[in-house]
Amino acid sequence: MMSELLDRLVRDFGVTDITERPPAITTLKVSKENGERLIRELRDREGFTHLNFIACTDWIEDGIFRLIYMLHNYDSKQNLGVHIDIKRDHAEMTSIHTLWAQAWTYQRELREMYGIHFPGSPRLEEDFCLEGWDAMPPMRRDFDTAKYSAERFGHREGRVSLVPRDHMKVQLYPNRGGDES
Amino acid sequence: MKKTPSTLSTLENAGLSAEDQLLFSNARPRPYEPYPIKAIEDFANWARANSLWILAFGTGCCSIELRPLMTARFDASRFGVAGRPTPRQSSVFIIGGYVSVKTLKRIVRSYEQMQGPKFIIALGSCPANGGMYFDSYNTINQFDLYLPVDLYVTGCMPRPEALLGAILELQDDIKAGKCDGANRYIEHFDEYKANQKKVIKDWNMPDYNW
Amino acid sequence: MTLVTGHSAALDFAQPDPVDLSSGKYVKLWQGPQHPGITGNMSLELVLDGDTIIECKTHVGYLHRGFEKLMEQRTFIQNFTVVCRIAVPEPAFNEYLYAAAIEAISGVQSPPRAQWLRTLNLEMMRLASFLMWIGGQGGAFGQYTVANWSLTYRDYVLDLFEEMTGARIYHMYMVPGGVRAGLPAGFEKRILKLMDDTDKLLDQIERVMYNNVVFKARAKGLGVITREMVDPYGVVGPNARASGFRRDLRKDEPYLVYDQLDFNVISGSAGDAYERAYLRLQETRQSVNLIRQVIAGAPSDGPFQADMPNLLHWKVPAGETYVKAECTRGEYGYYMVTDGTEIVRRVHVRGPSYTHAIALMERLAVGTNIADIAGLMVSLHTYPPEIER
Amino acid sequence: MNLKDLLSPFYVWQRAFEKPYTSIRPIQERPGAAAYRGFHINISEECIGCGTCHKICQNDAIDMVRVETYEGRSGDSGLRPRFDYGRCCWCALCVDMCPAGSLRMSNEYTWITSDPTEFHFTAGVEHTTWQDNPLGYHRAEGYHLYPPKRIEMEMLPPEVSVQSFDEVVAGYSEPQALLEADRCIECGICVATCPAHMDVPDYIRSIRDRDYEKGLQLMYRTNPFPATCGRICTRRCESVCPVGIQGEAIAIRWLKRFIVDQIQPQDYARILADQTGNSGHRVAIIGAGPGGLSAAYYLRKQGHAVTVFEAQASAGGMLRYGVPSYRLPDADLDKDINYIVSLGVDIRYNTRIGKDIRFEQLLQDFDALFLSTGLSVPSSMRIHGEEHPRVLSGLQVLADVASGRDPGVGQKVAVIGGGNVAMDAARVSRRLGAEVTILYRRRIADMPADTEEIHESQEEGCHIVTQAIPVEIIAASSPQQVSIKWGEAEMVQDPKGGRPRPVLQEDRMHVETYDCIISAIGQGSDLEFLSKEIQDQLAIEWGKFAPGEYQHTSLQKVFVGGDVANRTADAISAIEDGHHAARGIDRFLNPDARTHTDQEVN
Amino acid sequence: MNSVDEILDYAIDQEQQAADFYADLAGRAEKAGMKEILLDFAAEEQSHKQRLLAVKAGDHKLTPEQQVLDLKISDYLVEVGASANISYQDALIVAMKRERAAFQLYSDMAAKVPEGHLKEVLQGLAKEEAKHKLFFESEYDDRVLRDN
Repeated sequence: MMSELLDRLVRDFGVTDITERPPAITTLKVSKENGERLIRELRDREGFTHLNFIACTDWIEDGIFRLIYMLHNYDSKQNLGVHIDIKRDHAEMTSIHTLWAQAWTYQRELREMYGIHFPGSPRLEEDFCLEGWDAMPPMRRDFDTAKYSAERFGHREGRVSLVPRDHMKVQLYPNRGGDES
Repeated sequence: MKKTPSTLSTLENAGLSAEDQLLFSNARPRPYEPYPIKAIEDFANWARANSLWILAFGTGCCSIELRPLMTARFDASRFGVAGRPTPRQSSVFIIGGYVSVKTLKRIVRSYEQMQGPKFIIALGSCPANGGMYFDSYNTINQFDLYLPVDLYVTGCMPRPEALLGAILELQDDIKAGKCDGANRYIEHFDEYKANQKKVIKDWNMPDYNW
Repeated sequence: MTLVTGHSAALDFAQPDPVDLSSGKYVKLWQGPQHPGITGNMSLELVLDGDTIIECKTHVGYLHRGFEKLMEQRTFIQNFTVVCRIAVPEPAFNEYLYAAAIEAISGVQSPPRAQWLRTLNLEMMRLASFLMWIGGQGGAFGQYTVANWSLTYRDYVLDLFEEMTGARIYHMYMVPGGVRAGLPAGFEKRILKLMDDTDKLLDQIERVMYNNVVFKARAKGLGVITREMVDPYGVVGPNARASGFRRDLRKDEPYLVYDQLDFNVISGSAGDAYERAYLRLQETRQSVNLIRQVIAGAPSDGPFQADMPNLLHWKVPAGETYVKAECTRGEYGYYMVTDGTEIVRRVHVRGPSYTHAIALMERLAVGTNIADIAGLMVSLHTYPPEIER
Repeated sequence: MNLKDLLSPFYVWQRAFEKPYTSIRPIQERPGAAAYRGFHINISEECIGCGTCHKICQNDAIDMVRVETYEGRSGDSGLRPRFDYGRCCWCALCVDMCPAGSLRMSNEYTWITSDPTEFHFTAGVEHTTWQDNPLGYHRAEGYHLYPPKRIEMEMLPPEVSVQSFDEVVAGYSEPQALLEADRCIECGICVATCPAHMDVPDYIRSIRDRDYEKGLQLMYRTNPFPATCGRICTRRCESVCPVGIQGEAIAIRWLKRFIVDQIQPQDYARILADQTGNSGHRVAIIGAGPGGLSAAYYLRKQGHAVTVFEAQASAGGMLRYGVPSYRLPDADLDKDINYIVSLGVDIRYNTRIGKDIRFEQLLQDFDALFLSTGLSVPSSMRIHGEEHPRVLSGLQVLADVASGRDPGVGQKVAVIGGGNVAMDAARVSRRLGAEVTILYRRRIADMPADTEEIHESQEEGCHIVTQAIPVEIIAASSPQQVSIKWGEAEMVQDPKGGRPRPVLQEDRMHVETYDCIISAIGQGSDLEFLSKEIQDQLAIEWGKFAPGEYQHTSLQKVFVGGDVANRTADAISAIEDGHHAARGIDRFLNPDARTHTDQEVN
Repeated sequence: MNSVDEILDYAIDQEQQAADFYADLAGRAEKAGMKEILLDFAAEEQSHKQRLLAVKAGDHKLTPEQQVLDLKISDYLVEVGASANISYQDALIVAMKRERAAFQLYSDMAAKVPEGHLKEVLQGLAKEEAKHKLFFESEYDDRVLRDN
């Protein structure tokens, strides 16, 4: 049954990269343009009535954000992950807040954590978890949280740690071993 | 009895809108001055030590151990400890572990609303040196930069017994007149405020919450 | 009483127009984050008409620690200690799901004994969590005696956790590949004794709290989730079961050893706070029963950890997975993406409170009496730390 | 609403008569559980300061700090973990990971202070009330964060290996090597112990990254004999490997070998890309063993012209003439040597200093000299009848076999000695078809030979007779045979301490006849090529040189190294001597230029 | 030689002779390293002599009853000559052999005299020499037989 469905999705929505993943999910990829339509179809026609979550993975090396919409069909107990790649430098996606009540919350989160825009999504510009945030969206891969924390919050002074291997070299054989080149 | 320092200047309250400026006091806080007669002060400290009312504001993970502490098994009530829903009635603020920037703002506000003498117990690693979240972009690493801490309790999280131990220790310290955190805050008010404002970016409240 | 604004129908997700406060007819009230009626730290921005709520906005983020970011800084084994902190009152599910996600991607199979011990740990967690929730629900309706009982019993469960895992709250027991230790000597005897006592306690709680006329009067009809609302609002777990759905991941998509245990999915129909509360009481009993079954079925020897590579620099192969488990509040899930390095690429934690405490809460609060808001919130059983992570 | 509902709350009263839940003295009466994860305990004596706890700690809660008491211990960095309880989350990963097993946790948990900087302590060094607490968390049996067992090495079965001189050890396959390399915890304790200070953790990491070319480059930084050392190194690194404390040490030697085996000789030049300039200086090296050639390699990289004088017909020294090919095949030795030679090293074979060229001549002709002549004179037992023609020296037997000559050991052989030469001579004799008895004056545990070699020779059918002291060699009835008289020994503890000494039991003597007796009780240096005056200037102790820092001697130009100048007398030490001498020679030749490649003390 | 003092004088003289022997050898030794070692040997003999002088003066008592470990190493080694280019191994053999000969001498003499103080002194001297022998044999065991 699943294969029939997938065949149809390939035909009608041009989905690609269909992958079975352990323990029991299927992921597929669809274009940004067909995304909202596909998800609506899955919810209304195919019984994927449950939206588990919306999340995003930053593939900075490819210049994309990969959105994942995880859907579940309670009757057939199928899990379907819909991947939608959007450009990092033009991070925008169609809002699905009319499909599920919790969708706009996820979209608010993605807006705050990744800077992805969802036109029309309610309360999108409100602070979600952060307050008065003045740096790059923190979940982006190029945001260095350790550096930010050290600069803004500091650490208690008085701690020094030595590296055993380097310490032993200094103590026991300073002029030997691999030469630095 | 208490005299107002003559050098008292006013607070700027720059974070408030013009109309809100009118709603809040701009007076600087004053330190608590002990009763001139030692016996009276000692008696007051004895009374304070035996009625530690904790502000019911669980600020992080560690506050989950406050519930066992307050219920039948550990029964903190017998040590004169009670939870209060409002800062106005509380004398002890328990910082329950990590403090996010957003919570820090509420902590500062709640703390300032508490009536002196007031005390802060910080639980766990996080307030001491960042703990598990030392590299998090949203939690502060040294709580004592922002508010004065009277006692630290180690653990992640500290058990109710450790918490009880801290309360007993706090009682002893209060009776000995050693807990001067609140006065430290007033004396170094500008430093604390600067540290608070360094991390709380949308400062839209009065500089001191009377 | 008529609503001046707000949702026209249950399934209209559009945001209500903001209430015009300038009329002076309505009062805006902030509840939390410093408020005893709120579980964890959340705040509700309420607009009241008299003592009736006409608008509710939730504000979260007071407990945001950036876990998902922190996990992208740490190795796989290091994260094992981090994840339990995501849901403070119920950390074990995080541990299990984190381990399960890694095991799914890497193909590591935890040995049978580890699976039984994990099940035991999870059911003990469920029991402890429900006992805490009972205390919270009792407290929200002014019944502090019950809270004193149930929290004490929760503490007894924590004592057992301490023996089993070495810690009361953050057990850090379910390591990827298995668990960290077997059961200490005499553990079975002690837990069975506690289960007998807990049964008696639950009977007493039912009598004192659930039959209490005040509790009934306040909880019945409060915060009704209709059958139609369940899927569109992403309602799961006891909240969905109380509205008539027989959905339980332990049965529907069995994990660990749940397919070898004998239990039925409990469901109700009324969908109100009382139904949810009563359903949770039954599930607490069910959990006691499951613990007895696990103790009887768990093998007492054999390995409890799979043969693992060196976890200090383990490179989990590139992959992606979503694993889920039925926690006390419903579907708890871990979505994980790995890229073949020593550090995870992305973890998304799906906590049931995310939907219950925001979209659902904002909807259900409308029309509720201000005095019942804490009771409503508790009856949805939400944990803010898992919302904002 | 019914009456029952109205009355039900009053059931709470039924509990009024029950025993209260409340813990009367909670702080005193509730210690943590037996396995509670409380405050840290470190047994500092057992700790080796490997820093693995620091590495696994996700909270950066552990610092490694100097504790002077423990500095200078073998296999110990002298550092100890210092905990920051402003960071710790009591996960006990440090305990689980601790390879020494010195770290655990007590079940104590209360620490209250007004000063947050107090939460720093060096467990086991600073006094804590919980250090001696027997309860608390420790790693459970059967739970590991890294595999404690080594990947077993495939070897020829002894009944097959004894048939030929084929290499006994198969070498790891790639999957095996990856698994074994994975076990490394990268502490780097081994680096200090390795005489050549090879970058062990780094080249093991290169295996995990499957970047074998990088691995080769890393090895050549400190050792131009990786193919050789990958087979026959005495691997002191493994003896201090922390993983070996509670499990089996990482097979560092086999991993080194694995990397070299992955690379073809013709690719060396491309991968290593060694630059050899021309400094205008000429250096003579006496002895083409590991020490001499190691010096040659690094001197060539520094741009000096190198001439090596070798008495034998081939290069390699003991590696070629002392180590049998079933342990080190010629092809692998040649892999190392050929690469060194390919950098433009001029080797003069069959040239014996003192006979073909005078040492003084070299002193005159070259800018610097490196002596690495090794130990080539077999020690004498000094017992009666030793000069019997059927008493052979172990070194000679090995050299004969290496050169393709038949040493003529016969069918029944006795080997005297317990070192590697004795084991090799015995195993070579087995391969030549002889029945072999090894006579050793002490116990097996006292044998200086590698335990593996002892084990393998036993497997191959060598009969080891321990506590057997030879007292006399007696001519046998046939000139092709020889008899040995030996007495049993009792091990007696010397009251002054030290290892027990064997005492001959004169009432328990044996006489046995063999086709030959191979004496392999050690070897000494041959310094006859040096004139008395020069010997007097070179500070020779116990027949060995005593070089200074940078391997120099009191003769300005002369540097020494290898077995003839160190106490350990193994290949890896010789290699390091050569490397270090090259540094010394470079400093000597370029006293002003800061081209020295050695790292200054920072 | 039948009085105790005579015996002791003889023994002291013997130690002096041994010291002279090593000093002489050291003077002729070709290798600088061996020179030092032989001088060490001479010093060792001098210390033996001092000990016996102390015995004679009554400051120190011989202990004929004590057990001395006999490693029996020198017993089976060949005699070596004391040449100028003597090796360390051979020097040790020479020393062991000398101590062994002295030990034998005193033992034999002790066997011939009747029970009494004299016999005890001779036995005590034999034990002294046995200790000296052990000193050199231990050195041999540690150095020469190190790898064996």
